[in-house]
Amino acid sequence: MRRSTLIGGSLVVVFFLAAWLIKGAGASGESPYYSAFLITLAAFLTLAVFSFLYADNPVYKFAEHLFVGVSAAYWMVLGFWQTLVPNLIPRISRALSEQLELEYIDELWNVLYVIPVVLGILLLLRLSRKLGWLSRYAVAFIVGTTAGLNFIAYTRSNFMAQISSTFLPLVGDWTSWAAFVDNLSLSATGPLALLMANIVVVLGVVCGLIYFFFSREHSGTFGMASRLGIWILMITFGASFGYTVMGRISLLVGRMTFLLRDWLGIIAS
Amino acid sequence: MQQKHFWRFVIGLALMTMATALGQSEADPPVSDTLAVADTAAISVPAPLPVTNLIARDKPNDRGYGISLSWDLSPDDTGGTQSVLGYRIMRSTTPDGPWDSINVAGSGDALYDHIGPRHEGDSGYFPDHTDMYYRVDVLTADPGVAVSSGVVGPVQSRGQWFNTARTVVFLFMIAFCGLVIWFVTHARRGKDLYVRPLAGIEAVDEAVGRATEMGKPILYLCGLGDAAEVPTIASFTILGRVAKRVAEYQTQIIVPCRDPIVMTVAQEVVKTAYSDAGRPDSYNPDSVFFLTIEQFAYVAGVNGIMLRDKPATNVYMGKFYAESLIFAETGTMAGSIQIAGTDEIPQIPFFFVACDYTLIGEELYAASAYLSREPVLLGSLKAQDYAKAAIIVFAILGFLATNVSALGGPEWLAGFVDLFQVRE
Amino acid sequence: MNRTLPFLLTFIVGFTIVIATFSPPLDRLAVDTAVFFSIIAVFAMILGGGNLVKINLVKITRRQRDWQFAIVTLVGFFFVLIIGLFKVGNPGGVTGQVDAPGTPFFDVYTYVFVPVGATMYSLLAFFIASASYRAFRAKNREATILLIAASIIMLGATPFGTMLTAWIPDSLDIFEVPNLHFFLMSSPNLAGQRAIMIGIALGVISYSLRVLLGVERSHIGKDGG
Amino acid sequence: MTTGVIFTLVVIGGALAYFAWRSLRGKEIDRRLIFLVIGATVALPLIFPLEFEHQPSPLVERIYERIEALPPGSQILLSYDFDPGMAPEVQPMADVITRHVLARGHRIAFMSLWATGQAQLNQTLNNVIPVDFPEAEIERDWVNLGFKAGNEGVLRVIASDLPKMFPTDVEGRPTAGMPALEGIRSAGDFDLVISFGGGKPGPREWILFVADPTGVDFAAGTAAVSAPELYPYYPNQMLGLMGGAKGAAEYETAFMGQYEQFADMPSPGRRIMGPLTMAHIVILALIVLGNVIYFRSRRERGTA
Repeated sequence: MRRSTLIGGSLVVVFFLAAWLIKGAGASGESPYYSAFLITLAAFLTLAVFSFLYADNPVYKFAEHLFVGVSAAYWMVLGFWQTLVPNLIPRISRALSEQLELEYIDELWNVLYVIPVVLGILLLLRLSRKLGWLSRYAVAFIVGTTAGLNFIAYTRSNFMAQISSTFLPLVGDWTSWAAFVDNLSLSATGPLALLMANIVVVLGVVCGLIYFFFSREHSGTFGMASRLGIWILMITFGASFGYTVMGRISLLVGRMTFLLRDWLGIIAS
Repeated sequence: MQQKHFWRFVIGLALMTMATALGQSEADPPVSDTLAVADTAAISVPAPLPVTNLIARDKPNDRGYGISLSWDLSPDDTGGTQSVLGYRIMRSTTPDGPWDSINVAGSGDALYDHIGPRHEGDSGYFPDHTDMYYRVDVLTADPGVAVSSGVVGPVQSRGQWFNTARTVVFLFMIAFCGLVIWFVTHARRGKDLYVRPLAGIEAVDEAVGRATEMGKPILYLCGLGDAAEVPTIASFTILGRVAKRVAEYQTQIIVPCRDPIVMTVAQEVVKTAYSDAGRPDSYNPDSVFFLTIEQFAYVAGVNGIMLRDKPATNVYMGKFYAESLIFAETGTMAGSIQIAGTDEIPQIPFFFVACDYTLIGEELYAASAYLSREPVLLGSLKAQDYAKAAIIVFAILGFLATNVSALGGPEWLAGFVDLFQVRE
Repeated sequence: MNRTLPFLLTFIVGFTIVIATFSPPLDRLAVDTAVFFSIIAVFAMILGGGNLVKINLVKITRRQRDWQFAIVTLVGFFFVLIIGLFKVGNPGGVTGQVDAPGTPFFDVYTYVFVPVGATMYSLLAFFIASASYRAFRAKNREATILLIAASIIMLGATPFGTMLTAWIPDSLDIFEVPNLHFFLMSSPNLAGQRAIMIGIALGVISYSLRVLLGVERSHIGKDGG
Repeated sequence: MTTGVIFTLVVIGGALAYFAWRSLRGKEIDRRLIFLVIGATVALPLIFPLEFEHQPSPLVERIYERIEALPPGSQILLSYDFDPGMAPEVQPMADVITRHVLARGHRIAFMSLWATGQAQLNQTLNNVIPVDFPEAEIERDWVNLGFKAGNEGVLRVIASDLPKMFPTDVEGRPTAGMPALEGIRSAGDFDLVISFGGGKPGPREWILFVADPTGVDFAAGTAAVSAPELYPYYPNQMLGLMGGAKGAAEYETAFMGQYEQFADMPSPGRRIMGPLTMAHIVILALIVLGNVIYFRSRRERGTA
């Protein structure tokens, strides 16, 4: 077992070394071997992840663990340079601002910026067993802010706005019954299609809500409405399924394009 | 206990009502001047007709430093000689000038909000509570030809304490708060509030038993949301129940977390559950741990655990994104029983087909209320149900009102429909 | 005491934001709170990194399973952290854009982060295919509806669906796959999504309210540490 | 039809026939074989391209028309809220919208709520602007505000006060006085805001914390996965939606059809559609096959 791992591993290494050298020899530009190395590295990692499809293996684990470390550091670095530095330094230190060529913002309330720093440091105390409890102040701030923001935003956008969006007209431009009946056809742009579409929306919203009604047994008329509700929900989930398939395939096309175009050069750009 | 919360709320309410009253008392009548005087100096293209009906008023629902202007277009803008290129907004502190040019509005525009800087010393500083006069000049291709409207004013800018555009949201908020407090209070008094049974929840106990028989651990995921999110909170409640059962049966639980804060809360929850089950010593702090914050690195980590430890049961409760399918698929490969619940709609179909039980959206919250029998959760669930009933009624009424008024019904019906427009 | 002070903080911060929504002059307070929130969010990222290091160090010192890979994680972490925080090889020096093209930091993103991260997602294409064959069953009426809707949506998302029903005359074109697709998406799907959305919104609102009123304190932990 | 396309169809058809034959005889199919077939289904149409016509759907058309209708010089905020895992679907939308916006003479402010979004933004800045719009000037025609941590916190701030969150651009230049941000006090002052994303924070958070409170016109380009759940916001809270590769391909078609100078631009969205079509057919066939077996076995059990 050990031995086969070793042989397999060396074969993989030799393969990608060869791929690098071939790619480098064929490349142009300032440092062909460096850019060829990067492309080969990316191809190696891509295939390493794909190897998970065969079975979990050390090469996949290597890529997985590397990614864990790289991604945590990546977000940290970006957070530091894009938010902490430009939004905090110009308010707490003139000297540091000058050093980083940032414009010092001279405001009376700058002293308040001590609050997020202190809370942030308290949050970091979570790493300590003894002082970990202090981090609950930072968590309290985070939770309070999110609760306040969500309270209003969800009330307005996902609740009230959704009610008014359900006030749908059954007919587009109403003139008369005669005109309405004349135009009835099974055309996608016709009035019948609009009528059906809007009735389905109103009925669907009402019955869907009934399905999510927990204080009553779903029986009788109520149960029928709830039944209709779950059917509407099933169409919703079907739509979700279809779109998700589309999304996943698109990603695979993206990776295949990388392998076939950028690495192997089989297809033109 | 509930008294204290109630008063906390009442004080908040009173403060807001005061703010409303203050806001209304400050409403200002608009100042208007329909008289237009043409300034006929140096004409080389025919002078267009001036704008009429210029109105300047304090910009409503702002924090000051704003004046709203509106006017009727010059007849030569869209019609007539069509010589109008734009409208220059002019302002002065006296009716006779000197005039400052503020900005130019394009042809066809009949509205302009003049919002000035708030700090003294900034150019164009705009003090509140100071008389201002406005005039709008019609501009043409010839810079020499500009026709002025009459001067309107004085007008003052000021801030409003209550944003009346948001009154409906405010009222709903109050009504819903009332419902929640009412039902929570009722639940606390020991009223039995009915919740219809949910199939996915009964399965949990059975699954823990199975894990014990097999001598394999239970994998519990709190999802990828942060600790403040509702589904994560619901997940904590269900985790508490599962962990308690696990402690009673002396099985093992594994809770890999994607968020450090979630991890801390989950640790707390599991620890408490072990104490409640009377086995605080069996609690292993390493059973709840942080993996990584990056979505797919986390998935890869959990995948690894599933394939290596082959848990008897996987429970997925909380916020899940793209990884739901991989979890469910890998879980199937590992031969685990799977119970899922999430409010992430795109993931429900996958849980639905690959898992043994699935809680759809809100059923997750209901499950958490049902399990804990906690008055707060049950009361909230009731309040939500009533709010839903109210929506069904409003939706049907609004729908009828829209259609009746479209067919020529009375005007107040349209007013009712407009009441629900909350987008600004 | 241990829980009252944090609760007070939650209460003050949350209600400031709520009240500021309705009172324009207080808007500034909400804005400042949100700026603080952003800054603390960075500390949360740092905490994430710190936790990662802690966990992996434990893994290595205790020689837990796969501890060798913990070294890979740590090497990757510190390598990116150092080239990122010190802007190693950045043409703009310490004031340059941290991920400017040509820097090692940029290269690590493009040639390590992207291939692994993107390929992880694309694995799902394979898993969906096998789940379709093995698991996606029309077990009951609900699942059948789900399946049929999914099929129409999938056909309608491709030009193949258009070709399939192009023969249908204009007066009946509501039955053409692209139109059925549009109808399913913008009527039943919209209705179902809206019903779910309203329900979830109510859940979020009542939860937020409970947090603000202090009835819900699970995030702060139990009394006494 | 070229030999390549025929070859593709034969391979895929053959594989499906084999699956059908095996499963109707009651034999298992190794999931790795299914994996292999899906891989081939995606790879072959890339090597031997399949070309299709696309008709923009109403939700995509409305975004296109809005950008057309805005007077030149309008200010548009584009937010890159995605990561490499969504990039194949979303990056093509972001790129084609950037082209369209600059070709119409509008001004762009780029920003990101995801750390990875800033890196994806670099792709547009390196591959689109210098190639197609060499005359476009930073600060005048576009500005890169970069990534900010804090999700809805960031959105709450910029809904009231954009410079407070973005005192500088990504390279540390003060944003005050930049022509691209002229007159912008809050995100509500833009003529149009488009968020490209699909996770959290993404288009939904933009609607909740920016579009609804400020009333700014908002559109979204989203990964297919989260497209269906954004429909309830249309049309009142969101003027248009591009969902997945289909949305990208439709927008590319609309844009390339009208702007002749871009008729030959890379169109990664359209490139996806060939393999996507084949893969959808294969997956549908697999579902049908799986269910045929399921019902057969159920009937057998029923009669036995």
